[in-house]
Amino acid sequence: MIDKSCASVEEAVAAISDGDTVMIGGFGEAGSPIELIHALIDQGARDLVVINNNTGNGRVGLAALIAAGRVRRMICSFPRGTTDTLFPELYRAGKIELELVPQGTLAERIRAGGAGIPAFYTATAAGTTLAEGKETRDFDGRCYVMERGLTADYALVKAEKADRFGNAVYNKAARNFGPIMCMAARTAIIQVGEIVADGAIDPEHVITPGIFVQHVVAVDEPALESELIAQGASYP
Amino acid sequence: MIDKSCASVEEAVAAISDGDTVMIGGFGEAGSPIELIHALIDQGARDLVVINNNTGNGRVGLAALIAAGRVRRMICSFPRGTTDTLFPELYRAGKIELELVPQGTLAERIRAGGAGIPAFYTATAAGTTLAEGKETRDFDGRCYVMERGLTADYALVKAEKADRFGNAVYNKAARNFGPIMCMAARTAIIQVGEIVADGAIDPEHVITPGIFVQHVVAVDEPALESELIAQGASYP
Amino acid sequence: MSRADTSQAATQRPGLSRAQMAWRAAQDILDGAYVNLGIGIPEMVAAFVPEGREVVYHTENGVLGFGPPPEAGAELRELINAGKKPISLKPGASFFHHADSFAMIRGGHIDVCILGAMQVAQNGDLANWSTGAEGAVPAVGGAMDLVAGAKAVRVITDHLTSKGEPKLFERCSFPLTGRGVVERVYTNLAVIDIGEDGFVLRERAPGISVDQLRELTAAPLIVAEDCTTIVVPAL
Amino acid sequence: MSRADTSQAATQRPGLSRAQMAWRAAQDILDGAYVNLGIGIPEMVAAFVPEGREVVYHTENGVLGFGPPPEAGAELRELINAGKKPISLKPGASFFHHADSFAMIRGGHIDVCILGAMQVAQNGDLANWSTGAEGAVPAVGGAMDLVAGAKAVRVITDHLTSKGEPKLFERCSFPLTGRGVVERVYTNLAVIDIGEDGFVLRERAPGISVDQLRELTAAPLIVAEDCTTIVVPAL
Repeated sequence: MIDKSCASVEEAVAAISDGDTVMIGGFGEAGSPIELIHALIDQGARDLVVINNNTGNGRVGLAALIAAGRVRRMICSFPRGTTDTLFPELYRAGKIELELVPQGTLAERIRAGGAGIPAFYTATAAGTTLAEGKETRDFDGRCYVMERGLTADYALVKAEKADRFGNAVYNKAARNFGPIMCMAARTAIIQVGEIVADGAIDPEHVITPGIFVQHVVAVDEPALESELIAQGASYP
Repeated sequence: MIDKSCASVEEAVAAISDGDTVMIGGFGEAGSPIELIHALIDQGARDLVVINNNTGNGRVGLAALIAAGRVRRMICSFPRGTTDTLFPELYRAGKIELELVPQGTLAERIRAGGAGIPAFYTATAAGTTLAEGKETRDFDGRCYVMERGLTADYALVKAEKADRFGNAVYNKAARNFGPIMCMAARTAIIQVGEIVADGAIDPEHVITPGIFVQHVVAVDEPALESELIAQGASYP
Repeated sequence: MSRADTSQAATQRPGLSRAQMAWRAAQDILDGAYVNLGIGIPEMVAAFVPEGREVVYHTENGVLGFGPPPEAGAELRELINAGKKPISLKPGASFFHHADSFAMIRGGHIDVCILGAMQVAQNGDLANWSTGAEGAVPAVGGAMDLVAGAKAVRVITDHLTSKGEPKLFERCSFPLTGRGVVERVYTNLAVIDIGEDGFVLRERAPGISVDQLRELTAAPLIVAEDCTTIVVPAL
Repeated sequence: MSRADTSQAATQRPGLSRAQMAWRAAQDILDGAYVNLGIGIPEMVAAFVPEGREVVYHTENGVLGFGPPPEAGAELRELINAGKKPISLKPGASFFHHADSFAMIRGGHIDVCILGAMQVAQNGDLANWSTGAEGAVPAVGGAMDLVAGAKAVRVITDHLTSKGEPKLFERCSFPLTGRGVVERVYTNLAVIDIGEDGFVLRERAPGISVDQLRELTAAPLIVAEDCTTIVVPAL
């Protein structure tokens, strides 16, 4: 019988290795898989390449992973929080690498990676410094930049509910990068508020089909990044 | 107020012009927008480029459009019905052009067109006759074929329900090409069993967001291709 | 920026207040348009779209059909916009993932995108993501996608920087967000189109002369034959 | 092809019946696998997967987790497979659009794809979509996507054509579906892997000798050290 559920977040992230590429879902605190990230901090893997739209906030979740020195390289579109100086300081000190990617190109590169597309062309960033060093090409008189698909060893994603097959649904704008990161990672791990019974998710409503998911772990009462930050929390 | 609904299929297809490219949804009879196609036959536009996975069945729907001599060129993956000889005869007689595209490449080209991607690479068809004349390129030691995005002037799609904004949901495997064709056409026309009130479709369950839809028309009791064929029906 | 900031700053600036700039931009949004509004003054545009026009707002993080911020206490942490601020839902809303969201942008499905600017050039080049300063940590977000993909890219910006320097140039000196993308600029002093031959002055703020605008614009200004004075309500 | 055709043909062929070929292929499908089965004999595989293994079936037109055809009268016109035949749903099913469906294929998410073949070459080349005959109307469907994308591509085919010609060659003469894609071939006479150096005979059908297989195979046959006789139930 197929059962992708794990007993704990610790078990779910146990096999992540030094040097792995890890996609982490979420946009702001919506969809941020804080418990999985904290389990990854505890687990100890380092030298990670992390793909997320941002670089986290406060000293919890992704920001805590970065603060713990576990991230060698960030691939993101906006490496700044509203008030946060963590990433800029590490970056200026040469302690972390940055690959800056326009947000839509980042999303499409992840989707391409998941869909077996090694490269595609986009008009985004054509004629800008972010296209420097990249191939460009004209199609029908317009200049496009060639961008490569992105894949990952792992994806850490937060969804609302999933079944034992890994079929998942999300909550509003917390959907964001989750579905495409599950597609693009060899091992996609989703934390969900509830693992539901067979048939509880209507096949018409499935957002991430289970084929894209390898592990599901229930986190009944996930922490909220903004609340942790308001409390001055710092992980570990 | 936004209201994309049309009073009739005739009104919905009225602006389709000679020479237009028309994507037609459906895979087998599931999702085939028969009433829209029949309205297009009545409307009279000719010299059309039609994009569909197949070439229809019997003498109704897409097969009837082809039989009526309205299609200059088919872009499809499988131009044969089980028993049908219509397309092969026209093709051998030089009366219709064919661009044969592997099914997944066809789907991805449509999706790319809708997503503003002018071209992408795929391993599908590499080293086969269907890649002849196409650019190929190695990425990480594997050969890929460059394929172009497909757009269209119109898409004719059958969905289950839609609201006045064009937000649509589908019925099971009738979803097939509908969502991506709506993305790729400048004017997407969907026939639905029912136009529902605001709020009747949960924002989490929307499959085709209304931004991709220009016209919605209610066809309460859509004909079933297989029943029409069993009846020996022929359109017009 | 909060409304408090806005009105405070507005009192120190000539011409239109920030709310008036947003109001003016809102008049150009047509019924049924799909619109993406950038963070800052552009966000204020939604409040000023004329009655009777129904507009569907898109936010990059995956929501179509959102409405104004909910009342205090009714915010949902999973219902935010690209600026990570709480939003509400209007009838006809939908959620989708990030690749689909940017397919809407890149694929030309967004009718109008309104953004802020650091610099705009007379050929429509836009710089609004980086000053290119040594040691700055670059951050771009979705700006390059929006300007490359939206059918119409419009800019709302003060005519001058806070130091009194021009923001409209023959060429941008800051790193570009996109080339030749801007079609119209709303400033506190003018409404300026990007025409074939450069900046075209369409409307002047009340009390602002063409000569003043020429002085405050670091590029030639073509005065449209039908150039008028902007008529705005007190805001 | 209908089951009636299958059993009729089976009585005229040496070695395994078509159902036995499908049975043999089914033994190699692991618990939890995501599997795409081609039209014809491959479709029969699902019926023979050993008890206790849960397999999720994918069909190109946008369904994951489907089951056998429903009883007569319970068919739904919107619930069909890529062969346009009625299917049922199993727990954990989902629907998705065509681009997502082929993203599953092209992106390497399908563990096993089982297809028919016209010709297979010793380097794993597969020809199963066209004889390349003059005047034939080409039709490819999803075959090229499947062989390029699935993690493991396996073939079920009669060892010989209906005219008694070989189907396993040094090189395919028909237009290819994909290059170097096949990993294993199940025929009525043998189970043959594509190894580094060509065809490797793993299993022979009962009563079929290596010499007979060499005669009926138009390419060298390496006999695996542990080559055994296929043990199949009567089917």
